[in-house]
Amino acid sequence: MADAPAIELTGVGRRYGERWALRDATVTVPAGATLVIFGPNGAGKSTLLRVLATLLRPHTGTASVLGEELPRREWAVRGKVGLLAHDALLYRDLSARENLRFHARLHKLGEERAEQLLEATRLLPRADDPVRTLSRGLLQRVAVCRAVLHDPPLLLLDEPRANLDPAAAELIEPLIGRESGRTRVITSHDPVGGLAEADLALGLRNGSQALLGPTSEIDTAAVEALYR
Amino acid sequence: MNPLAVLAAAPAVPYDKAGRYVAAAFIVLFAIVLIYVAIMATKLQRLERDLGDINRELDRRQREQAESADGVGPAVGAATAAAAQENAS
Amino acid sequence: MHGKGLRALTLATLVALSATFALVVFWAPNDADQGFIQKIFYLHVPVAIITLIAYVVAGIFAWRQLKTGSREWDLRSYVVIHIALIFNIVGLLTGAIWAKASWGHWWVWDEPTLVSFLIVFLLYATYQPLRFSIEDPERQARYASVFAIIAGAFVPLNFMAVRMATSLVHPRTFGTANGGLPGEMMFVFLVSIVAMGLLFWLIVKYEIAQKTLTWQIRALRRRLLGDDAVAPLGRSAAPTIAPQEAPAR
Amino acid sequence: MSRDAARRDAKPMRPTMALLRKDLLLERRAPESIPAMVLFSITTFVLFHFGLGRDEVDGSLAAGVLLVTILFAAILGINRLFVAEHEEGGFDAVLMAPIDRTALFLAKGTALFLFLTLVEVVAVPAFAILLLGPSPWHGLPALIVTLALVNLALSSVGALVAALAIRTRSRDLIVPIVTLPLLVPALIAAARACAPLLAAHGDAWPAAKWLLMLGLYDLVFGLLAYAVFDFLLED
Repeated sequence: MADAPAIELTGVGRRYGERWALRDATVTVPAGATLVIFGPNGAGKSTLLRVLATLLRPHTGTASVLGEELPRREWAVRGKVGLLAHDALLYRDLSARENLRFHARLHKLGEERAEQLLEATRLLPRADDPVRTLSRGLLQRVAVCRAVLHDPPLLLLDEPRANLDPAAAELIEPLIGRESGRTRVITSHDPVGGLAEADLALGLRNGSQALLGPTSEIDTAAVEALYR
Repeated sequence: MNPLAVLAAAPAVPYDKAGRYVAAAFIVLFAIVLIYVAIMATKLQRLERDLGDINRELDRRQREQAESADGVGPAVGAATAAAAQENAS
Repeated sequence: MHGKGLRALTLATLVALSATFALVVFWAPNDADQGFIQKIFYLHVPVAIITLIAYVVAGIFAWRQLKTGSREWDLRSYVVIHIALIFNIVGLLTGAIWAKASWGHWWVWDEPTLVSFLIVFLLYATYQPLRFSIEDPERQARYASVFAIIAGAFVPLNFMAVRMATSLVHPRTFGTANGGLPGEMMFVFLVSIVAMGLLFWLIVKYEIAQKTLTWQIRALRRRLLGDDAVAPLGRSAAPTIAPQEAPAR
Repeated sequence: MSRDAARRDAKPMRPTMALLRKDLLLERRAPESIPAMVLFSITTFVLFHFGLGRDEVDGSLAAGVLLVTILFAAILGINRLFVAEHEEGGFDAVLMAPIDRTALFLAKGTALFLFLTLVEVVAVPAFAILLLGPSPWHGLPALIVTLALVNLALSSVGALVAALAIRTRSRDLIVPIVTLPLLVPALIAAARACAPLLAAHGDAWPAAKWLLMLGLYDLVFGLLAYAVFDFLLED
């Protein structure tokens, strides 16, 4: 199974009413590799992430994530995917610790894992304050902890470094960076940083695939063209 | 026989209060069916209009195609003729 | 496709409705207690029965929709509920007329059928607003199906509860102590049920045929004139995309 | 196949408890639903006093006032039931967890049941003091049983409608207009059951048929809601 691709999409499409949010996405991501998705707002980046996260069912094509076919075996994928979305996906009136413990219980994990992550991201001093009192940067750190809590082999990151100062970004690097050893799918608006971080790049425009290839063969001008 | 005579001869329709109520009940049904038919008619009209649009558009395209075919037609014919000659020689 | 058999069905409905009308007016005997007024019964009760059956059938269609994910079933469920609502209104109006004629009031609370009908109507009247408040057609279909299933189960339960709570003081023509319906009345009643059933089925078929046609023409326009030439669909309570476009699961 | 088996074996109890604990913790940390429902109930009793122009009510009038008030108060709770999930995007995080999704239904239903019970612990005595003429003591055990059955009906229908309405555009409109007619059979049975309990010389127990009717309602809608709940969550 180690050699099997982590993500295999063939002609995946998703429609909202008559409008196609995503059309004919065909990508293969090997296990352990990083895919970066570029595209203007509304190009289908989030839709693609949500399909991979089993939150949306594809309307066309076949999708397989971590060797399991979607949507037929989506329950087998759940619990193996970590999603860091725009929203923190945290309960604002609970503290960071309570939030993480709650998710640990949902994933049938012990509470040590939550403590360990709080410590690694230096959140312990604020761990018992309601997350609504945290700054955007701190909140993002808690969100990262939540996303990697169950040590998922596949990470879906929606602009993970927004709102983070360089020090904080460095702090979470071992969790969501390349050295975490996870397969990663990242959305980004930053051509230089995005290309540097990934092995594969996918460009979306109006829901269609406009660019695909190894990052070594793609220059930033091609990515910038997507936004024009 | 005159159909009105049948109605007049019908013993079952009393022209009193009761008759009016029963008539009212049936009129409710028929009125609602009629309203439905009227709504359906307007929907059909819209369908007809849309179909007409599509037909006109198709006509226009066919005409355009025919016109462009008139312009290109002889040239194509000449080309094939030339090719045939080439083959023959 | 959906127009197949429409002519035969229309003719059958016409014949059955005329037969019902003629039988009710000229042939059915006057009721001993209520006299001529009782003839509203041949209209009111069949409409009521068809409405109830339709609501339950819509629930079953909705269940099929959830199981298969096919928008075709959503369309059927939607149209059946839509028409059943109209029949429901007919039932309420004729019931009110009957109440006024028999007991002197436009509304009586101790007539369980009428009261249940009002409650069921109030519930199903929320079906369209519910659909209208959901934009994504797939989600709209699923949520509407969940509603239709719950409401379909609600109908018989509600009847039971209202029936239990009502003291039966008014004469009930159907299955009362004085021994059911005389044969002639029963015959007219059955003919009327058939007629109302045919009418219901016919309208449902018309409606489905019309909706499918609209979709096909819309799809044709999109293909011919391009996506931009066709105004985007606004929010709609009705199912909005052609079933053949629906995703296969 | 082993995973299929594992999925079938997955008990919804553990995640249900986790979700329920989280909901109770949230309500304790930022009390919203329960205080609002209690205040609403007591205000409504005051309104009934002036609206009816009576100092005391008993029998079926008392049953009606009490149950309709509880029903309306429940609407407030139903409206709030999934708000925490909806506003924080917590829905997604829960949906991505390897849990049986009906656990969400069970947890929300249980939470609503507990909220309603707590509200009634305050609202029913308040009703007895403010409005009720006869002494409530003789019918109290039966009243508790009836209210428990009512709460069950409210929480199963409420959890379903709350999930249905939360992702529509006008949830605060959809919740009452869908829930209220759905609850009519339960209200009929409960009001008939409570009427003698709140009457001056009424029976200490209602006729069994009303409790049976309530029980049947709970059973049918509980099972149905449980069966169709999943379809509200998959997109």
